[in-house]
Amino acid sequence: MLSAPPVEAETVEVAPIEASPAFDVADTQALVMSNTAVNGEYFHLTLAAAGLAMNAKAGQFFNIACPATDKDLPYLRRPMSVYRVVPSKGEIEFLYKVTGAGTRGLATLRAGDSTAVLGPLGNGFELNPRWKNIVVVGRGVGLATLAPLAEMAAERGIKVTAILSARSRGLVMSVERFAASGARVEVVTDEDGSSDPDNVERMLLRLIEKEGADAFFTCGSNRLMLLLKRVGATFQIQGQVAMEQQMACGLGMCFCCVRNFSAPNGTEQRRVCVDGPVFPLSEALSW
Amino acid sequence: MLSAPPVEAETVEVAPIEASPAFDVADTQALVMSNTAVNGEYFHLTLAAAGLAMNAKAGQFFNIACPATDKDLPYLRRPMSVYRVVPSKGEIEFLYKVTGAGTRGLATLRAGDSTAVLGPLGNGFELNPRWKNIVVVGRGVGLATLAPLAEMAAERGIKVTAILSARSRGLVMSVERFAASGARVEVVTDEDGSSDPDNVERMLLRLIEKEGADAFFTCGSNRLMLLLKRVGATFQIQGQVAMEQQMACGLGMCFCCVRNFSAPNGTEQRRVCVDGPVFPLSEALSW
Amino acid sequence: MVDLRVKIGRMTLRNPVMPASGTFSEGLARVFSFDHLGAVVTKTITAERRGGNPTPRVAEVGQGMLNSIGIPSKGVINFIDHIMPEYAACSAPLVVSVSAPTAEAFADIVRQLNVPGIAAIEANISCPNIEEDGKAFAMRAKSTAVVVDQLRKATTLPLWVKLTPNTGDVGAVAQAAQDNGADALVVANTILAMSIDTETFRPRLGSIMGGYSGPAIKPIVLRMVYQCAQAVDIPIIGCGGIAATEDAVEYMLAGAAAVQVGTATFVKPNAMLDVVDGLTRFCQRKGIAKVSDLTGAVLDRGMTVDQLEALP
Amino acid sequence: MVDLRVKIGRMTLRNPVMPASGTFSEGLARVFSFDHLGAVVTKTITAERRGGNPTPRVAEVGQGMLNSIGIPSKGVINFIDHIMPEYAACSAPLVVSVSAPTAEAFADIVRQLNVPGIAAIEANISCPNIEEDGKAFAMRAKSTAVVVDQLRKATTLPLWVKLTPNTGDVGAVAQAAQDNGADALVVANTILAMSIDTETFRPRLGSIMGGYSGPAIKPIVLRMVYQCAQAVDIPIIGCGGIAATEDAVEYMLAGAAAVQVGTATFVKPNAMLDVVDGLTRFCQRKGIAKVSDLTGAVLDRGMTVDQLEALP
Ligand SMILES: Cc1cc2nc3c(=O)[nH]c(=O)nc-3n(C[C@H](O)[C@H](O)[C@H](O)COP(=O)(O)OP(=O)(O)OC[C@H]3O[C@@H](n4cnc5c(N)ncnc54)[C@H](O)[C@@H]3O)c2cc1C
Ligand SMILES: Cc1cc2nc3c(=O)[nH]c(=O)nc-3n(C[C@H](O)[C@H](O)[C@H](O)COP(=O)(O)OP(=O)(O)OC[C@H]3O[C@@H](n4cnc5c(N)ncnc54)[C@H](O)[C@@H]3O)c2cc1C
Ligand SMILES: Cc1cc2nc3c(=O)[nH]c(=O)nc-3n(C[C@H](O)[C@H](O)[C@H](O)COP(=O)(O)O)c2cc1C
Ligand SMILES: Cc1cc2nc3c(=O)[nH]c(=O)nc-3n(C[C@H](O)[C@H](O)[C@H](O)COP(=O)(O)O)c2cc1C
Ligand code: FES
Ligand code: FES
Repeated sequence: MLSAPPVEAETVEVAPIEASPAFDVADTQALVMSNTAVNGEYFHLTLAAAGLAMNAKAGQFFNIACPATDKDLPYLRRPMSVYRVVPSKGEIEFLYKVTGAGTRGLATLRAGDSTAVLGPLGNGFELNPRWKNIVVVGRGVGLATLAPLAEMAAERGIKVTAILSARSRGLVMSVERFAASGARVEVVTDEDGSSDPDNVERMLLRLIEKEGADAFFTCGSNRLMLLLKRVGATFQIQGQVAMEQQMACGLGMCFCCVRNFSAPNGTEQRRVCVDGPVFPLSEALSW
Repeated sequence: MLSAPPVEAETVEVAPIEASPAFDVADTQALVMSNTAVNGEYFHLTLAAAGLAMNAKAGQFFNIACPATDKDLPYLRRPMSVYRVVPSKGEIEFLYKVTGAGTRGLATLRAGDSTAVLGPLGNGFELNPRWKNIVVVGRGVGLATLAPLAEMAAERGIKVTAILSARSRGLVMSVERFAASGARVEVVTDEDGSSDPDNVERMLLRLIEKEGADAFFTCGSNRLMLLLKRVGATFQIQGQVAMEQQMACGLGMCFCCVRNFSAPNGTEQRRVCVDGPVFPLSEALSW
Repeated sequence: MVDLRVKIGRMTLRNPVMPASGTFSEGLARVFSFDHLGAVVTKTITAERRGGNPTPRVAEVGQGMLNSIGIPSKGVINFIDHIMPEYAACSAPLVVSVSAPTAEAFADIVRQLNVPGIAAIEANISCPNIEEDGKAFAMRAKSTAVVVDQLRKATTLPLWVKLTPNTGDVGAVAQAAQDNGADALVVANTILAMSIDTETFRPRLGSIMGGYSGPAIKPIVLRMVYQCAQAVDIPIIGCGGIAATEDAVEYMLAGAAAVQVGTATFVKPNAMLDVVDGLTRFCQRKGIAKVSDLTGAVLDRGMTVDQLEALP
Repeated sequence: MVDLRVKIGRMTLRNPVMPASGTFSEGLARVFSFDHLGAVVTKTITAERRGGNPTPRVAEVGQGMLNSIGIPSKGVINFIDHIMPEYAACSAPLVVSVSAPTAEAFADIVRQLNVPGIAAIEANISCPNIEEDGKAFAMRAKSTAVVVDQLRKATTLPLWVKLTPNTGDVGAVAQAAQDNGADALVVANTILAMSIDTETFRPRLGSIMGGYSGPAIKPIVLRMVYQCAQAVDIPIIGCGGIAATEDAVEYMLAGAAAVQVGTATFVKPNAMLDVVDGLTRFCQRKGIAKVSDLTGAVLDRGMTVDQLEALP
């Protein structure tokens, strides 16, 4: 076992949303450029959405209207993390898993259709320019949220190690994309047992020992979040977690999306849509 | 003015629906073969619907499920008259006018889609084998209902004169089809004033004088129905009218579709879906 | 095999699926055989001949419809002489829905229906009580108690009492029905509603207001079934917006012993059969041997309705 | 130009469109300027700090949603010190929604809100009255009368009273509010409803039941607005399922002087602006000079609600 390293953790200042930043959220109809199946479960959606949408950054999300189908009449919009922004083309991409009424509807979109999107919403990931190494641990659809973070880090010269977890190799998303950004990628799966938290913990400890880690980032798994919280606390490595909660408005109006967080005096409810979806790992609680 | 002709009107026995004829109505998913715009307002829908649907005859209808669209979520089915049955291909055709939520939804159907249909429903037109000449007077979408009647009459060697009324020449439906069945076709329009009831009455009187008329058939216009009722009463020419009323079930269950009819003791409510939609002209009342 | 039988008081139904009153008639026999149903329920009949409401009697509203059919009826004699024989060959028990404007008239019609071939009476007490202020009997516990008491004395047939959702206190009404001898409750009738054509400025129903039914009302009536299940011990038959197997399951979980399918039959004439088949498949998949095990099986233990917050 | 102004008692609003309480907050200022609205209405506040309900707090059901937010509140002091200043620059009048568990506590909070910058009070009396049996004040005329009377004595601000649809007698409740000094009525809050997950058998809301809102409830609440308009003379603000111009027109025809848009804003954040613009276009097309001419303009003359048949 390693003992905690002597480096002192730095606090990242997550900028609070200003009271009423004028009209920085677009409510617009976006043209579908493509919408293709990535594997049996995931779809990749590209929308033309110039303007405000281009300001979107890793960890932020859009609230997307999902078409009605023969079987489903989704009523509320569905929050979807920004998977990629391509300013040169005025395009924004999403990666989603077909699960229920909304995503089944989304999957029927064809190039040339359009759908309503609201965003960018929420607070994205924050990177401290002084960081050298960060560790990104994600699972399932959480990888959609983390993928653009790897590129953001690369642009700022921060080295990324990505531990990508999934049920099976075939279902690990975005390996190439993480790799292309320069990240070192480790794939762990349920299939070969490598995704077991104990094993991931061993990997983390090795990493910390070898080159240190300035911050942890995670999304998509409660077990992995708890692991990172614990390891982070032990080694005083701060972190950020992107959380999910059922939403209606995405704008802080309805209070549907609250979760409990640890606060100086006990726990406190915060709205995932405006207070997050990215929260300090140390304050996030099990879900 | 003509006086009433001496011929005695024959009573057509419209066969009552048997109490529970076993399963003569199909509830089935039908494949769309084509669905094309006929002009600015009308669409022509062809469905593959072998089986019971092939028993459909002129004047009967189907209750058709209409797809949801971006803007409309039609809930109830929409009744549509049988426009043509092609037993050799197992196909059934409809002609409809795009008016509201349901027909806007129908208009989005593409070849290869499928939709649920229930039918054949209601009582169709009846032809007495002893008849020689009938006069068919229709307007607007009512022509969809009357077109197959002309062919049915031709098959039985009954001569048909069709007076087809519309706002303008461009909107008269099915002229060729009536003509191809051997019917003599007269087109009257609002545009040139020829559709005026007074003019149609003059045409009818001429017809009756020249070759007589054994029965009148009409659909689609209250004014024309009243005219035929009056002329028919004067000359003791019986007739049949296909009526419309808002429906829910189409099967006689909900009692939504009632209209008033004259009955031996005053007026009586009847269900358009099962007691009609074809009724004796003499019993039909203004709507 | 899954056991689909359910008990409603002393009756055992082949399965828990039946039509809702007024949304079913002999016409449906042209689509499928009624032998597949748990029971058949007639359109409400009255003692005398009645006309029904002006047209339009139907308006489509979202995922549902408004109707103002009223209760056109050819009277009880016509029913016994002409309608009942049509159901004679059907193996499903015949439940006859009745209505009347006073408690006494209710008792009268029920007495007339004391004939062989009728398996149960469904008292549609959602109709107005003309002796009080014209409000439906089932809007208040007191008027419910009076009419159910009279009905109970008038018949030995199983007595189902159909409640209205247009009340602020369905639990108390349910209890009044139970306390005065109802064998089962049907929850519920349509919700009073309205629609106006914004082009013509005219109400879309000939009688201005009408009853709202279909999928849109399901969450409201489901809540009432749950409330009634906590208030009474007699079986509850859930009715409101059921269109598919999951809807029937949802009602049973909330406390219903059986279900009635109404408006869905207009849109999908085979809806009832689909639910019967679907219940078998659902129970098989979930490893449930008897469909009746679903009744009241909602996992609400440890959860509480926050009295202070349930109503925003 | 179409005159969009409407009068609510002694207030004149720029146009008849405003948000429904709890479906609106400063966050929407990131999408459009509140200066376009007839008024702004806050989320309900209480005297004390409150937590709100367990999650999940939202469930999508058909064309609508269930919520069990409850009334989380940071208290009235926090509201005056921190929330009110955020609306200071906004030209639309600020309506503050309040709630309390007793009539006295209601009066108390209203007294504390007697500060400049508040244009009117909206009393959310759909919340439970803990002094009686926990039923919402607005479920009965008597408890409505008591609480409105106290509120009236406690403030000189315009007093809007928000009713609940979970009552069997909204007309009588409306009249009780008017008789005890309400300046306007808001009709109505959400409808109590429920949904169960048929896979997990668990209620889909953490607090089992919740409030149903959105397009699905429109025909029900519209009927209540029509009934209230016949029962009272004070202005009615319609609220329930309004998502587009035609919905607002429908409510005004039924008798509403103004409208509140709730859930639709979650689905279409610009819904309120669309309705404002749409009302101008609608009136232009119809040759209507003043939008207020729509109020109560339904063409129901000569039509009657058949008391005997309206409820099937
Ligand atoms: C900030 C945020 C970002 C997200 N990003 C992505 C993404 O990039 N890709 C992706 O596939 N999914 C993402 N999700 C989950 C997504 O919003 C959908 O909820 C989920 O895909 C299932 O929706 P559905 O309509 O198919 O399922 P349904 O079962 O029809 O959903 C019913 C309701 O539950 C909600 N719901 C269901 N699952 C979740 C969930 N995991 N989190 C929150 N609400 C849920 C839905 O939004 C909807 O309101 C994100 C959620 C949040 C909160
Ligand atoms: C027996 C019968 C046969 C019909 N045959 C045809 C046909 O062959 N071609 C055709 O175009 N139309 C036909 N109609 C009318 C058709 O059913 C539709 O109602 C009409 O096309 C408008 O529907 P919508 O959904 O587009 O309009 P909406 O305005 O959305 O309709 C709303 C409601 O009103 C009803 N409705 C509207 N117009 C009528 C109408 N004229 N008659 C009855 N109900 C109406 C609809 O069915 C629906 O329930 C027939 C009607 C009946 C009763
Ligand atoms: C057209 C129509 C007619 C109805 N007639 C009656 C009736 O005669 N008696 C009765 O008790 N309920 C009647 N109802 C109510 C239904 O039985 C049922 O309670 C209601 O529609 C809710 O169920 P659903 O949503 O499945 O339709 C009628 C409903 C409809 C739609
Ligand atoms: C998420 C949510 C929160 C709500 N909170 C409140 C509230 O705090 N106070 C209140 O009076 N009504 C509240 N309501 C009810 C709405 O103000 C409105 O009366 C109801 O939603 C019906 O309107 P709609 O169908 O347009 O949403 C809330 C509704 C929703 C959906
Ligand atoms: S989704 Fe509405 S407050 Fe977060
Ligand atoms: S449409 Fe149902 S009875 Fe005619």
